[in-house]
Amino acid sequence: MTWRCGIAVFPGTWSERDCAHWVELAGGEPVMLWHAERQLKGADLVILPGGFAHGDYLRTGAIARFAPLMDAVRDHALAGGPVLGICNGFQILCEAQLLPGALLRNSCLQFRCQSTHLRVEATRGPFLAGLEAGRILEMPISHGEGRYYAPPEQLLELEAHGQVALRYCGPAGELGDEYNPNGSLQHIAGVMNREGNVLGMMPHPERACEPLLGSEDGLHLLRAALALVGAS
Amino acid sequence: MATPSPAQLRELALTEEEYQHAVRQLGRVPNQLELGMLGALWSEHCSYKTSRRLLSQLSSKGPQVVVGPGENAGVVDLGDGLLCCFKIESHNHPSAIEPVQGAATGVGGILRDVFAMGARPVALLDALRFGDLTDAAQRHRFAKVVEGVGHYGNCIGVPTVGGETYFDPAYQGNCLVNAMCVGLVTAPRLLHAVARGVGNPVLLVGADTGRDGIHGATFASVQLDEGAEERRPAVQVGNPFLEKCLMEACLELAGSSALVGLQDCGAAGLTSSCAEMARRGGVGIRLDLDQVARRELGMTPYEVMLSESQERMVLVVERGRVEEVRAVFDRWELRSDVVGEVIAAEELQISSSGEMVARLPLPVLVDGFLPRHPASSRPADVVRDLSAPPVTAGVPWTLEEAWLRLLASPNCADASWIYRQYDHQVGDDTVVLPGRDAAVVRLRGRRDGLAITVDGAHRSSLLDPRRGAQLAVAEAVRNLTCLGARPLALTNCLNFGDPDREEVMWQLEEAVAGLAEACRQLALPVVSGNVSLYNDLSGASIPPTPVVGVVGVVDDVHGIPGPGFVAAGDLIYLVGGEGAGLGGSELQRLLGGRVLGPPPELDLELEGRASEAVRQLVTERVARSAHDCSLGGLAVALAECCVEGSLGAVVRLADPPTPPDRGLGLLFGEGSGRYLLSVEPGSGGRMEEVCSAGQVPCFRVGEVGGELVEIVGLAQIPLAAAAEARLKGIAGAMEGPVL
Amino acid sequence: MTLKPVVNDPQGLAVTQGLHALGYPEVLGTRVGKHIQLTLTARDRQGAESRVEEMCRRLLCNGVIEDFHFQVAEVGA
Amino acid sequence: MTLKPVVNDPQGLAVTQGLHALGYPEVLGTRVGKHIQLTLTARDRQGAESRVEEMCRRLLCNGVIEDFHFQVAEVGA
Ligand SMILES: Nc1ncnc2c1ncn2[C@@H]1O[C@H](COP(=O)(O)OP(=O)(O)O)[C@@H](O)[C@H]1O
Ligand SMILES: [Mg+2]
Repeated sequence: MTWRCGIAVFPGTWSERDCAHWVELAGGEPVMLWHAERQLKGADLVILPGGFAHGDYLRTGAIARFAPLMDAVRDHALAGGPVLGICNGFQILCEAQLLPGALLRNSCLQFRCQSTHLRVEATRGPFLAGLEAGRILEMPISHGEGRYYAPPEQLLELEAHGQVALRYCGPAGELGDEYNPNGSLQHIAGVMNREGNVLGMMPHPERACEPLLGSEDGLHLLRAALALVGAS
Repeated sequence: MATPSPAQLRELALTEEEYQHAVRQLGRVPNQLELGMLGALWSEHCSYKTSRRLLSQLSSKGPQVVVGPGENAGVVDLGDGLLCCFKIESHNHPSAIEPVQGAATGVGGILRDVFAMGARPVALLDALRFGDLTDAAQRHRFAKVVEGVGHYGNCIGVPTVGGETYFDPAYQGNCLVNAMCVGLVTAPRLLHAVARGVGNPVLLVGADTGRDGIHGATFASVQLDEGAEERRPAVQVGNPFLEKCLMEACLELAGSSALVGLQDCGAAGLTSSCAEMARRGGVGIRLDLDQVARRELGMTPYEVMLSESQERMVLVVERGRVEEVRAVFDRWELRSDVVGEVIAAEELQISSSGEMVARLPLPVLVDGFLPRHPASSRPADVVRDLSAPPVTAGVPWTLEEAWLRLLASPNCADASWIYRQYDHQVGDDTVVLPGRDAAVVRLRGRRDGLAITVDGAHRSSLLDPRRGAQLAVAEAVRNLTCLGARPLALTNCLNFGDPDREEVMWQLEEAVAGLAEACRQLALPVVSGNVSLYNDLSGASIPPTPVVGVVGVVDDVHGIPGPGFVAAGDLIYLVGGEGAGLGGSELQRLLGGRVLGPPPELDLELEGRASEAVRQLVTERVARSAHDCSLGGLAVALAECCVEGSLGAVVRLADPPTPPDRGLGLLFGEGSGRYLLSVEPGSGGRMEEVCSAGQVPCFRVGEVGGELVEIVGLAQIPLAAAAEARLKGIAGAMEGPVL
Repeated sequence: MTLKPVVNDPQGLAVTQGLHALGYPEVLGTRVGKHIQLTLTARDRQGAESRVEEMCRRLLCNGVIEDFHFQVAEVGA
Repeated sequence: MTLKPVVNDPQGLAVTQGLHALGYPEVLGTRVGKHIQLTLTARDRQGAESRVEEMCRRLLCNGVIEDFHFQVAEVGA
């Protein structure tokens, strides 16, 4: 059996095709989910891909979170279904309050498209369960608004509950401002909800899914999730 | 209507003579709206009235060519039913006035040209020119243009995979912003910008029509002057989000038989898009302006017809199938309105509030302009400067100093400060990222891929514009060759000053002739292009700046070598022409002062043979690294190979330097046609065999290894110093806040 | 719409630095926010205020990072 | 800092559409601009006003597409 990965498409989304390619390489079946629809077409797992949904006008993800599809995504998430938000998808999940915090303009005030190293901080949840803590992954980022922010108390809580999933780091896993491309608090590149089934991350795993593209590390996240969905 | 005053005509960029010419052809006096439409379509920007005669020298013939110049973009065949569609275009004037939006809408415009052909855009490139980065205003402009280019491409989700940037005080007043787009389409989905079928409805889709950009075409056809600010509405704010939806909707329709023709609303808005579509189809169009959705109240027919509001497309649709077409736009939440229909009379008929407000025969509107032949002459000081020896005696630096200064020149340095602001990976197909001689975008489901580069003429064009244009073509071919790509076809953007100045007209004539020669010699058909004249500020013209974009094919996208050396002990070969040539070089630019001396020699035949041989060596993977020598000559290219590979090198050059020159020519001369290749020690034989079979000079000049970049007996610099100089060239200059 | 005081504002910092560089040392700090002008119909001022307040909370402003503040002015029938 | 009336405001359009979709049909239009809060020292109100005006013209506002408008308020010594 193949696993259905729903890929949300909002007007302005641009990495749905990249995500579909990635899903196929990982052995899943991609299903496009149009923002105006209200159901997930039997998807086991939902991906909110990168892009500029509704132009990202006003604030990133601010308008997209009201899409009819997001009601279905919310139900799926609250029922424990796996949801992965990548880049714009992460921003939408924060706006929809399915993840804590917000993503602000990069502190360098510029868009950044470059390769980054990420340190795996949490190994819970469908996407990271297959990985060891401290493992270094290489993946590109591509965003202008990826500076993770959460109010101080919330940040403490996130750390306490092991919700920080990924941090930007150097090639050997070391933390430092020179490796933090956007000024995120605590070098945070990805966070998850308390339960671990909803993960949001700024880097693009779907751009790291073939040796020809420079890295295959993005496949790990999806393979872990697909194994889980398949087992259940 | 009374005869318009000279001031009114000037406002429309029409001369008295052109006005009389219009009256004669129409057999009556045009009304104000008609005059505005004529002014826009007869502007240089739309009619090419000055350059058209010259452009006919450029050949678009070749078995690979599917569509040549004349449509929205050129098209070449990639085999197996896949076509590649591409074009370059300028947005210089708007970018000078509002850098972010000017650059952004330039990208938006070239994207529309490509998806108007039914092609999905897969790559963008930009060619940029600014004044010196030591000037705060230039830094600001540069930063803002980069932000604008990035903004549009990043939002719409098309990767910006390459470009070219050059800084010189000569561009202080007129920055240049050229954008190129490459798209892919399968043969049955290829669209044309044509109106056909009397009675077929004409639709306007996308953004509402506003008052912005009125007279943009005429604006691009006159000099920037102190009053330019007053024509402010000529600058528009783009909406990449809307364009993304427009693009998806148009691409969804591309396969449908309901769609007869598609054209973007570019310069001169509805007027030019309707006129050109109808003219191509040998029909006419009747428009009802009451059906045009407007952004503002109280717009006059004049404003509606000449608005250049962005993100609009015109469609001709099969009668009776409007609803299925509109359903697609509805789904993308885009406005679409039937605004007219195709008629048999070859006219553009405009009605508003039930009245016919303009009626112009298309042969007059589109082709009735007066061709211009401004006088040209070669300026005397160019003759003098050409024969002057390039300064070498006065170089105040040691060879090492000169070398490091060149590496840190923003023109040679690492450009990642620019392209890290561009999403260059979206689409998952960019397999050679920016930073190399050319970028490569793979073709899904195939082994081969597209290699793409843009290159322009530099200072030597001032001395010899013909040579300059040829050097630009040769450099583009070399850049593709380094990746093993076979060049397929070329697009060009001719950026020049005011053609009514005799020396500018001479430059234009020479450059086009040079371009034609080089393309013929290198078997490169010219499939599309754009001309940008009047790049002048306060009487100073920019240097002649032809920019070429070339698309090629690499047979296998796996294992393409880079410029960086791979392993210590590998042999380094210098392949191709002679060095020397400091005239108009980057070294000369660093010294300041006039551009002097003969520009680098160029042997187009040798250039072709060298390209063949190097391509073969790269394709066979005999070459483990390949890079061409361009700005800064051999020494800069060598240092780049070392820095990229994090390996030093020891190189010996045969010719002993003579005293005043001290080896400057040998190291930094910009002679054309040269490549630096490295091979495994055991492959030297194959290397020499291929070159001698191709009658291409090939010298084993050294070996990879060590911590130094050394040219024995002349100069050596530490690898780390070379790396640092290269890195800080642009990024260092741009430190600190730019708002 | 302004960023909450605890949220870092790099854009504000850059503006301050830019102003200093241009010769305005008297500028002590800058915060950059958004200004949104809505044109809407409403029966009366109170009605307008409560609707706008709601729009701000639901869409226009993200309470995690921003504060908002608005004024209603009549523009005639 | 607001966009000049003839200038296209894609952000404003998107916000209007967003508000309509959320059930605020009474919104006729939206324009999105910038709100900059400067803290500066000045001898008096007039001094502050002329300096701020200059800053707006020279740096803060792009006269090609934007208009500006400002208010000065004292915040105490
Ligand atoms: N404006 C730009 N946009 C994107 N990439 C750029 C730009 N300018 C330079 N680059 C990239 O930097 C690299 C070096 O450029 P350049 O020195 O012009 O190369 P070459 O000498 O081989 O033509 C290339 O990969 C080019 O694509
Ligand atoms: Mg090169």
